[in-house]
Amino acid sequence: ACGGTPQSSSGPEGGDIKDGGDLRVYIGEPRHIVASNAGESEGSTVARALYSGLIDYVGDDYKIVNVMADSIKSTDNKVWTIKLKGGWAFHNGEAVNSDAYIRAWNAAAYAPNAQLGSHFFERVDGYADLQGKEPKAKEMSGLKKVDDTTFEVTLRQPFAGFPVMLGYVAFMPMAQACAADLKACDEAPIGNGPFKMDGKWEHKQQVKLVRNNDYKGTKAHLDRLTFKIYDKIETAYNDLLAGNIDIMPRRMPPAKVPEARVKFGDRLLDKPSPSFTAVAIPTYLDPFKDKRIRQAMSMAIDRKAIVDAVYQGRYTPAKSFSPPGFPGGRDDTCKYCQFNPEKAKQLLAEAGGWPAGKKAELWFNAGAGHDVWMQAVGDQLKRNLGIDYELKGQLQQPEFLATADAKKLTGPYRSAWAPDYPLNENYLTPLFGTGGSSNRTGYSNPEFDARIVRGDNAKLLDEAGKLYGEAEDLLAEDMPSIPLWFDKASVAFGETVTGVEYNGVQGVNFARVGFTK
Amino acid sequence: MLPEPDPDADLLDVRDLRIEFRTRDGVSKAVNGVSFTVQPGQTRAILGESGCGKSVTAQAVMGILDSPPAHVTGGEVRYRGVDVLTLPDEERRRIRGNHIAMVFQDALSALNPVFTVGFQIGEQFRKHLGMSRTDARRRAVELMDQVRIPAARQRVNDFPHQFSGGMRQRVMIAMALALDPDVLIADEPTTALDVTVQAQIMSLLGELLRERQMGLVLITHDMGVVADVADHISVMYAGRIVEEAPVRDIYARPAHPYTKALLESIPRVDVKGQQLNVIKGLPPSPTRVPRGCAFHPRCRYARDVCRQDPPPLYGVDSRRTSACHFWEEVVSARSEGSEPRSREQDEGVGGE
Amino acid sequence: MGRYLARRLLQFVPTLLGALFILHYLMTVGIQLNGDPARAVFGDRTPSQSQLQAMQRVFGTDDPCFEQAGNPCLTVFVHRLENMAQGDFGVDSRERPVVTLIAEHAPITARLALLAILIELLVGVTAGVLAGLRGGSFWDYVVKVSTTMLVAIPIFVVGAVTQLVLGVEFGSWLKGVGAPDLLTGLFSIAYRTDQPWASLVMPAFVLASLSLATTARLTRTSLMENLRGDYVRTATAKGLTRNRVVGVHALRNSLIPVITNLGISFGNLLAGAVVTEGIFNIRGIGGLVFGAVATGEAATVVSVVTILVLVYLLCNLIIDVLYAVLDPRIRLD
Amino acid sequence: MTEQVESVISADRSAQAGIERSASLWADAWRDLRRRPVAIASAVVIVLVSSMAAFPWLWTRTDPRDCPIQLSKATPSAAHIFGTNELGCDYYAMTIYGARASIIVALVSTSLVLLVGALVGMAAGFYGGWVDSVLSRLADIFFALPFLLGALVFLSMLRSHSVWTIVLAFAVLGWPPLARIVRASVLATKNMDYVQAARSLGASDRRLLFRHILPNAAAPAIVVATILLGTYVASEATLSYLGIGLQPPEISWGIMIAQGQSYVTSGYPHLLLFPAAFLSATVLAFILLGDALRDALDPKLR
Amino acid sequence: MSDVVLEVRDLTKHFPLTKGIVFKRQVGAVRAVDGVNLTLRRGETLGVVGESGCGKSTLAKLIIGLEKPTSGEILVQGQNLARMRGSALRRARRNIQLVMQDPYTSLNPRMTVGDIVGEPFQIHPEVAPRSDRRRRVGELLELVGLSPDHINRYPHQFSGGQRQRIGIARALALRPEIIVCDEPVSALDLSIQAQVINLLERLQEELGLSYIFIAHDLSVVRHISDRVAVMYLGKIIETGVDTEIYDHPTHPYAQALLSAVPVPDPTLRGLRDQIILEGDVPSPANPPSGCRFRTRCWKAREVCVEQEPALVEREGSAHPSACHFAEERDVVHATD
Ligand SMILES: Nc1ncnc2c1ncn2[C@@H]1O[C@H](COP(=O)(O)OP(=O)(O)OP(=O)(O)O)[C@@H](O)[C@H]1O
Ligand SMILES: Nc1ncnc2c1ncn2[C@@H]1O[C@H](COP(=O)(O)OP(=O)(O)OP(=O)(O)O)[C@@H](O)[C@H]1O
Ligand SMILES: [Mg+2]
Ligand SMILES: [Mg+2]
Repeated sequence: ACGGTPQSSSGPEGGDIKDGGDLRVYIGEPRHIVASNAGESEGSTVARALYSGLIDYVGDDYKIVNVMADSIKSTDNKVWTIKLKGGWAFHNGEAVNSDAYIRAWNAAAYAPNAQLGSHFFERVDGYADLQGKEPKAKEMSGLKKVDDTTFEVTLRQPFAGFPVMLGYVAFMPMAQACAADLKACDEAPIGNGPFKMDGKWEHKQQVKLVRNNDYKGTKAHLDRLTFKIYDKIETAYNDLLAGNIDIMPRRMPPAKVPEARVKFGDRLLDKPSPSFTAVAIPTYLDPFKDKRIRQAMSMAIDRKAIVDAVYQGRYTPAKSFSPPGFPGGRDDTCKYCQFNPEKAKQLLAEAGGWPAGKKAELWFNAGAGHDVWMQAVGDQLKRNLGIDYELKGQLQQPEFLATADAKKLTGPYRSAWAPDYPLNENYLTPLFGTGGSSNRTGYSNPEFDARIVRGDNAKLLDEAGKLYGEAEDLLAEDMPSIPLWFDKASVAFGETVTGVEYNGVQGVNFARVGFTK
Repeated sequence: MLPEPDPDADLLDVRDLRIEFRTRDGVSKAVNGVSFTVQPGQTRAILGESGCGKSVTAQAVMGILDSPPAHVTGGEVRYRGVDVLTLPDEERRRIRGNHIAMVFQDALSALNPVFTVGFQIGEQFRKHLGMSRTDARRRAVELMDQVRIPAARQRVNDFPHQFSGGMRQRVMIAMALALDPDVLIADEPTTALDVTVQAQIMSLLGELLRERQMGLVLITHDMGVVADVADHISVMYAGRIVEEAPVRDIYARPAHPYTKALLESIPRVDVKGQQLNVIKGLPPSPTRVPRGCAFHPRCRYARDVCRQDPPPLYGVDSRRTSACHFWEEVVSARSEGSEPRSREQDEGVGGE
Repeated sequence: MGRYLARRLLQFVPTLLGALFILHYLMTVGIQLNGDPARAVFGDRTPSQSQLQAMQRVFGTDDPCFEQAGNPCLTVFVHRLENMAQGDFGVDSRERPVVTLIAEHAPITARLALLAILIELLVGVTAGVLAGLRGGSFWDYVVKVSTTMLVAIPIFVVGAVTQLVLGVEFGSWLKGVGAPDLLTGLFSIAYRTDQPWASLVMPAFVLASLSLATTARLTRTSLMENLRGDYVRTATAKGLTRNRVVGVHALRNSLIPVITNLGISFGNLLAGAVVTEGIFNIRGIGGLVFGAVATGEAATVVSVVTILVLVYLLCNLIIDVLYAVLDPRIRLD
Repeated sequence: MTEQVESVISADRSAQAGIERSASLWADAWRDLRRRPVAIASAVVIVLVSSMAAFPWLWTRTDPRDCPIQLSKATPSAAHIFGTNELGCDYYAMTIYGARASIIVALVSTSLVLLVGALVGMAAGFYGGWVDSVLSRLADIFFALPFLLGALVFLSMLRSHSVWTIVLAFAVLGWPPLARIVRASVLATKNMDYVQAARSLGASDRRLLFRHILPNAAAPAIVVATILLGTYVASEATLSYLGIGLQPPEISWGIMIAQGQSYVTSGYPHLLLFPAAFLSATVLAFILLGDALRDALDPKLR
Repeated sequence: MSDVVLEVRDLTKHFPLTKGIVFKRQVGAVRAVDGVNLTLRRGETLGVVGESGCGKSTLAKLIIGLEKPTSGEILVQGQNLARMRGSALRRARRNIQLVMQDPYTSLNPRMTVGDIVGEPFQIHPEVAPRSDRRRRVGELLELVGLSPDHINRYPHQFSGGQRQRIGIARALALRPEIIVCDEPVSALDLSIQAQVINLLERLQEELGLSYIFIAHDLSVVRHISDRVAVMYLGKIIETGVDTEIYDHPTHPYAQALLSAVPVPDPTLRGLRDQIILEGDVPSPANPPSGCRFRTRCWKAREVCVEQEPALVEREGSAHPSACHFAEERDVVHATD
């Protein structure tokens, strides 16, 4: 296939990479590694090495590059025709054809399979029929095979961003042998990627992969790729120090970063990650109904100071609702994200001040370490606006989410979002669209919704991104949520490792990693 | 094994033994000059009340005092002429069990509860003589037969708690006799037993002694037992031997007021109606032994000199001694009913 | 003996049922109060009704009783008991049979616990003997203070520090000088499958540190007591060497309370395993339960802890029997 | 006869010394404790720490929750003698204020455990029969749940984790060992002659239990309780570490240790050292005091 | 017979031996006390002797109500103690008190002497007003020959004899008529033993007490008792006034027991008729049929296996003796 010029490779150029070797990679125990179910970070790290999808996102700007797709086209953003490259095969020899994709997507969407990737297919026509305890259908009406290498996808509504979604693991193809027994397949997925399973997933110990020598794309340098599973990231870090693993491909223990900077030097990559943290505001509640209050609160928070103190300065203070560098994302949307205590006080005064004696209740889910930065946020409000606060961090995740779903949180709450595909729209519609799947702030602005629809119908992807950005401008004024920062991923690796490329959606591309000669 | 034993010397000769306990609360002088000798085939009884230092003396002779807190501060313990106190630990250990053996008062606690009696008896054969396990066991059965434990062969693998008190004491005796020692020290071997069993044990001991010509040091506070078996008697009070004599002399004409008072305070099974004479007060605590004669606060013969000078051992006749300034007065007094019965109650200070 | 065993085994039944019910009840109330763990799988994204239902089926929280706070969900409990009686211990949220999970996780924890108990005995008893031979001496104080410090310092700190110093620093150095595998295994940071025993030694030490204090103190006091015992004096009077007197006669008796205490410390070990296994990346029961508690997988928690309870009861039974073997005065009827 | 007078006088003298002494076991134990340097040192530590717990403002005027974030992770200096934590809160003030949670967890859990354990143990040991069977089985159930795992499950059930819920969890899970110990000592004590003597005088069960059996069965319980107390303080920290115990903005040594330990190698060892030192000193003090108390309560050792 | 203060009729105490897993079945019983009859008159001392384990302590506990009898009656001034409960029992208890064998374990080590001796007043507050108690305790201590100044001391600060006095003071506190002494001097030294015996005798004279005096030391019993009962395996096998038992024993066991007592007189060595018994006392859980002593008795014949001898006066015994072949034999004195 192809592949753009890697923008973030480190170490010596391709010529210095030796073929062979066993790369030992840190991950946490995945929930699942079969692509349709590999929803979270650990699972998708493994799945991405096992599978090749229609497209890849390459580089820090997430450029879309075809992998298995020959073309993805639509005239109306509603009916999409996908042509595949021929000759690809699964690790078990089955051909990867239109059926393999249709099979995969139906299986993922089918509710009784309880696959984490299911919701990606919500936009496909007929998805609803596969839901419920006893679904009406097993196949989505929107998927139509044209020939062995061509199939058609019909969406319920036009969506310009659809091709962008296709690089996500949920859209990977599925072999027949896998569909026959999804559970068994989860133990040893049959992929079509540069690496294939070597034996079964050894739970909580490792997942062993070997190079797929029959791979049609760029073959991997490594002979073997071993994901070593750790319970505690600190242990993995110690093992990295001791040379027992070769790379930590995504995260580091936060407290160790300063130390790691010194120890690893340029073998520690600090890469922007699209994960986004904000304090969302229940706009349906007094006194938060007044947007000036929301604006004042936002301006009272010194994001940089918090990031410096809590995250050793690594995260990027947010000045927008979707990350810069992300397709459609910008750097300067949010004028109220400036730290300006004077202006904040003024805005608060204009809004009639903070109700006397009332404490701002700050909500977050328990046991996940959010207390520290939440407290810092509260401290800022107290210092700069005189708003006393109370931390409400008792709810465990399930109930916190349920309470939020039910709009019963009584104050600003932690909101974190990681995009499913690289398009700014993914930060907007679900969180702020009227009836958005994760809209808990109660924010509803018809103009916002209209601007989103305009974007959905755009002819070109870039144009769509711009149109979505216009919707984002409304958020920057209304401030239903206070953006705080975008995460950074940290990739650290050993002295002999080279060819490490990372981007926030795809992670490290292991096919390109190798050892120095 | 022993450095040049002297065949003509006494079998066991303890001279002026002194022992003190150094504890946090001060120094307690438990034994203040004890001397006695034992000849083969002879029984030496050491009589005295609780706490007077009998067991400590016996343990010092055996060399099994816990040190600290106990320290032997003076004296000699000569076994066949060799002063064992000055021997190195290793040689001292070889004497134990082999030449001098000991029977303890409370057989239940003196036997290790978690090992079979066969193991405990046979242990010495294995450790001292290097016998095999089976040989040791065979010898243990023989010994148990000798001390008349019925069905010894079946019971050799039983544990101490499965035996009755009298049998346990026989096991103790078997253990002590295992290596055929020359001296046997029996520290109150029958105090914990019923009289019928006591009679069994004492007659058994007597037989064994005669057979083997051992020297026996019998420690007891029972004047009755002593009258039955001892040849010589040493009476102890507050860490000292206060009187020493052949058995008949002591009972007939005690030469120390303490011995005399003791004899008068024993109720007798064969006589009814005699008055029990009380020794007023309490034995002194070894941390605060009175100056002069230790017995003087309780003594009816006490004079000024008793409070000043500790009495030396006066020779009463060629075979007996007494540590009393006024022994002549004591000997000449009639033993019974000569003094008015003391109605005096004890007002003394309690123990520590 | 047979009767005794039968009686003890019968006593297991109410204990097990009780423990089972308490666990079930706690988990049920937890779900009722803290929300359905199935919801958490979807994170910030609100799942559709049918997605949630599908997940609830996996978690076994699809009974309506889980929505009524305080309802003990007895039918669910009875159902679980029936299944258990038939050897079906349910599945975890990934639909893997709990039995398989246990089979995967238990052996390593068993090895870890065994090593820890051995270390506890070896180190604890040695320390206790050192202290007990000379009460009030320098060693006595060293043992007392050091074992108490181990009680006072949380196990995760002990674990982290051990890992850092012995694993990262010393272990790397060993590797640098090309030490043999066994040695690097002994000082490895994380559990290594190729060194299934050696790489557990360090974690076992950390694990044992929890109960070391008790073992050492128990040994010390009972040895001091026994050394004063008459039978020790008898043994000395028999002319045995000091080593034999202490090592055979006094020590054996002193170990009796120590052995009894092992039964109690076994529970400690399992609990400490949660932390130790995490730090040393050991795929064991502790981590399994912890993970299951965190994600609210009732079936896993109830089954695994039930098995732990059973193992614990069996261990105590074995210890009781051992106790009777060590101390013939105890009769088991 | 003079010597007799003398001995009577000396008896009187020591008797007078006796009169001055008060008659209660506890008063005597108190007098004895005052003579042990280790006990005094331990007591001083405990009093100091308790005063921190009760009146933290006596120790510091700084509000531990007033955190200028710019001062994040300052190392110890004149202005902040223990440095600051990651949010810039004064670490000394936090250490002082953190005593409260740890002390409450330690003391209240241990007291509850002692109370429940003693009551159950006494009932089981004294009454025997079915009472014993039921209580012993009940103790078995809670005993068999591994302590920390049990606490995990228990706490994961509760909505909020305050000091009190942790105390509750520890108490619920912690009483069985004490009940066993107390039961065993009661069984040993109940047939002692002096209990029989009191019974023959017509003493009620309550009197037998509380006047005769309990004081004599208390010693092993006290020793175990002090060790438990140390375990609880450490367990509170472990729970925080596992993310299921106390959580900020609550301040406790446990939280501070759990959070501070990750910074040890990052150049901020003070974040671990100060709370760990305070915690260890406190636990050590309790254990040593427990030992001393046991000895003091035993008149024979005086 | 108004001067009978205590009468024991057919008293038995069987400790059940049980077996079973869930339901306990009784498979046997330790017949600790098996049909004992006693009477005690005012001001009299009844000695009970016997070997270890023959049931002496159990008898004592039964009499003062510490154990419930399996059957039989204990009449204290006509009232059956065995059937009383509640406050009636408490009141009856004031009349009959116990002095225990071991002065080292019978005093609570954590109570002061004042508390120990004062405890009866706390349990029976009606006996002495609160204000009066301290004085009464002082008087009691003086009565038993201890200094009232020692009121704040702990038991371990006293010698064995002094402790025994404390135990006696406690027993005297409620002014009982009967005191059961369970081996009160066995643990004491000779010189101290004499002090305690003298004290007991003095108190009897002064207060008109009646004693049941249990001991295994036959010489002490002889010294203090007016009448003596000899026990073997839960039964009384011979009883009579002291001279009858000591100078004219008729039961072989009583003879063996007496012959075994050492006499502190070396001139008698070898002159006394010593009987060395073979074997041990049989288990009270499984006593021999017929006469219980027959397994160790040199006179045993067929009839002893089949028929249990009654405790009656019979040919060869002028006082009650439970031997088919009762016959006098002097084992105490020298036989020349
Ligand atoms: N370990 C010790 N520490 C301090 N003092 C001791 C120790 N052992 C014995 N003593 C003291 O030594 C003295 C003599 O004790 P010993 O045991 O020899 O008495 P005894 O004559 O054998 O008495 P009994 O008849 O009671 O056995 C006692 O006063 C005792 O207090
Ligand atoms: N609570 C009990 N349960 C079972 N058996 C008992 C109990 N108390 C006593 N016995 C048994 O009853 C018998 C008589 O015991 P008791 O204590 O009355 O003997 P004793 O004559 O006082 O002996 P000693 O002289 O040793 O004190 C013994 O065999 C004893 O084992
Ligand atoms: Mg002695
Ligand atoms: Mg008795």
